[in-house]
Amino acid sequence: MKQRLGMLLAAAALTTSFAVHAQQSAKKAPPAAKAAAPANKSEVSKEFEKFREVLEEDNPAELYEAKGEDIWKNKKGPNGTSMAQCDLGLGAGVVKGAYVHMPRYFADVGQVMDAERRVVHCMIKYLGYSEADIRKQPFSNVNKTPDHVSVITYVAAQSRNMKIAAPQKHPKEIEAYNIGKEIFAYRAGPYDFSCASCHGEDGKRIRTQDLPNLRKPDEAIRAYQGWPGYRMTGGFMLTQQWRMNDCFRQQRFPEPSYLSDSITALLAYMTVTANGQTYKGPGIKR
Amino acid sequence: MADPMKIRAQMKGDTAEIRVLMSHPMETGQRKDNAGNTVPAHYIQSITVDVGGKRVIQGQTATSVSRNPVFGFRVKGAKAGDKVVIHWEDNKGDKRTDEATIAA
Amino acid sequence: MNRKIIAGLAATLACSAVLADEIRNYRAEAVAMMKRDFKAKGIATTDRLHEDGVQAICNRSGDNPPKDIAARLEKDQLESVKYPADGKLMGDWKAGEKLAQSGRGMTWSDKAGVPGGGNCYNCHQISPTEMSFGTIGPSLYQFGKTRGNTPDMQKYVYGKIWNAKAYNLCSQMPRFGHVNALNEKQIKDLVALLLDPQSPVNSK
Amino acid sequence: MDALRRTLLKGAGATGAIAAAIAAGVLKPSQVLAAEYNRAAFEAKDMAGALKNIGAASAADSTGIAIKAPDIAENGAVVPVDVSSSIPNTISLAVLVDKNPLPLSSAFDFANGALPEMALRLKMGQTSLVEVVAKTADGKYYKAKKEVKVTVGGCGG
Repeated sequence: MKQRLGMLLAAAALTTSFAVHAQQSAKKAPPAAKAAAPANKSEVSKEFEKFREVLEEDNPAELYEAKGEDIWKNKKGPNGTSMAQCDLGLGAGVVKGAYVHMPRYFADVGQVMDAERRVVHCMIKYLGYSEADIRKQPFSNVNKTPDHVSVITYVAAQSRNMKIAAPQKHPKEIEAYNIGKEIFAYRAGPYDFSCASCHGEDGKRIRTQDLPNLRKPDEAIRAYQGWPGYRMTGGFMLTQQWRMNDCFRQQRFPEPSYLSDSITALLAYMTVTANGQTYKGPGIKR
Repeated sequence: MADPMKIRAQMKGDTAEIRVLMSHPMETGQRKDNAGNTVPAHYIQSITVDVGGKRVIQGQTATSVSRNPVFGFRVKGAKAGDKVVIHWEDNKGDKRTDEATIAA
Repeated sequence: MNRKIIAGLAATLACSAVLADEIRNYRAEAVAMMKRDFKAKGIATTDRLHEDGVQAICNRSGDNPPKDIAARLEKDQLESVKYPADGKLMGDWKAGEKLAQSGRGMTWSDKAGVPGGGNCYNCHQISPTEMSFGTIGPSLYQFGKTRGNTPDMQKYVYGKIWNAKAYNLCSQMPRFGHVNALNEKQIKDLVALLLDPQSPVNSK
Repeated sequence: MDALRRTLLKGAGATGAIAAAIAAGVLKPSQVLAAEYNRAAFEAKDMAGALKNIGAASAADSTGIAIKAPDIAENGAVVPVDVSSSIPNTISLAVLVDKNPLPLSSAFDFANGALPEMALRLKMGQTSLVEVVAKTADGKYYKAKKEVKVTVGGCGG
């Protein structure tokens, strides 16, 4: 069978022009299939929607935002130094609006960085945080919310109600977007999942959780502004890097390194897709 | 030491709307940590709200209140500029007091 | 085997892409980047980043493979389904319901050797009593009631759970039996959940 | 403060002793609430015990209590609930979750212009009834309830 498969695939490669992101193939009807009564699938989501506003109005994310602001402004890091020299892309020390302009190319490091990667970079460089410590616990848990998570929450909140505008000028920014787009669609692992398995169609859910179609601007914004977000399960702040990490866990992939190029590329793809939309985060999530 | 509360207070007509976010684990005493040990109960037990120097609300709470609690109250007859002082104490004796001014 | 196929395919595609419009092969760059950035954790080893034949075809066609190729590969997949030696395809629907509820299995936080769950409610409506169901897959409520539970239907459901790609090459549904995510007994129990007349799936 | 003396929060008996202790300088006023924590009610493991210990064992059903809560909660760890009473002279509200290990979540007293209403967020381990008890100035108790379904979640959004 192995050989046959190989031949078929080779044949396929020769005879077909492989359109990337072609439409989903028509689903084959099971034998003697008659569609079961369609479920009223929006009922649960509608009930959640009614209370989203209440939850968003008083979002415990604000507690972490305040903590992050304190660390950023008041020399609360290990070295007692200031973030005044940290350039998030809009000039040294400028926080307002910086979040919605990342990922972007930073000449000082010669690479594209997403917001979280840049913030951590600055906290190591200017405040004296240890990279090893941050990598030891990159994400919050019930016992501890690392400082960088609070700072990212603050930086994100400083772009609230602003339009997303991740740049696509530098060749490396364009490269990151295009590679991110490919990672998004790449199916592998024991379950054959890609990011698109859950986030490639409109109106889908896992259990009761709505899944935005990340190929569309008005849906990509929903994912973008969810994180950093206050996670009700457990009750702590989680970031975009965490969201990507845990998606890959559930995709049954091995683990992406924290702040790696692959995650920056995915975030570039998602953010650029959401460009022009208004950021309403930080979020509050299930 | 406990982190600061976040208090919002604003007049709507003759009524002040007060919202408060508190930073607290609200441990039930039933959760187990990764090592399998029970995490001791740790929760806010009492809350008071003073507006313009008068005690308007006093309450007691327990572990059925969510982690990082959120409360909302309304106080009639308060005025813009009045001081809102909120205080909590938990079962371990930790406490925190924060204040805000009612916005017009 | 996979590596050879992929290498061949990649070479073919890379050439045609360059000739066509001088665009970069971002897919190859993406895969190389992932292989650099992703690390083994627990049972989730890095070999999972390699495509197998079916994944390779689906990845390269945007899940829309040419019909003739799809038909032949589906046949291959179907031939690899292992049906139970005892010929019994329906197990215990109650055990099936429990299995359908569990979303565990095969992640880096799952332990080796611990049986995983069916993950079914993540994507499908099944029993009417469970409101928390996903919609990535079709509703399976009343599945047996509308289709019956003839030997052919049992065989189809068993095969579909064992290897969904045997019926729709680029289906989003995992190949649970094929990758040892579910064992024979577990699949039988899931077949019963869908087809047993006593199962709540088929209640009025 | 007078209104606050006759409320749900007072455990039986202790008040006089505490007042004396404050007068004698043994207790600071700020310690009063902690000292008076209604342990019996908050540590009761069932609804009957909790209701009895806030004095509301025979509370009458009332339509004057409004409970705004989701029919289905997005997450049982954070269920937003709004409660209010239109029963005249309501001075206290208590909120209980019948299936929680310790059902009484909170009890609040209102005075000096505070309206008998509050917004809060509750933990609910499973589908439960949220029950609200109102106490009026003349010492009468009323109650109302609403069911909130708690479901299994997906991957967390």
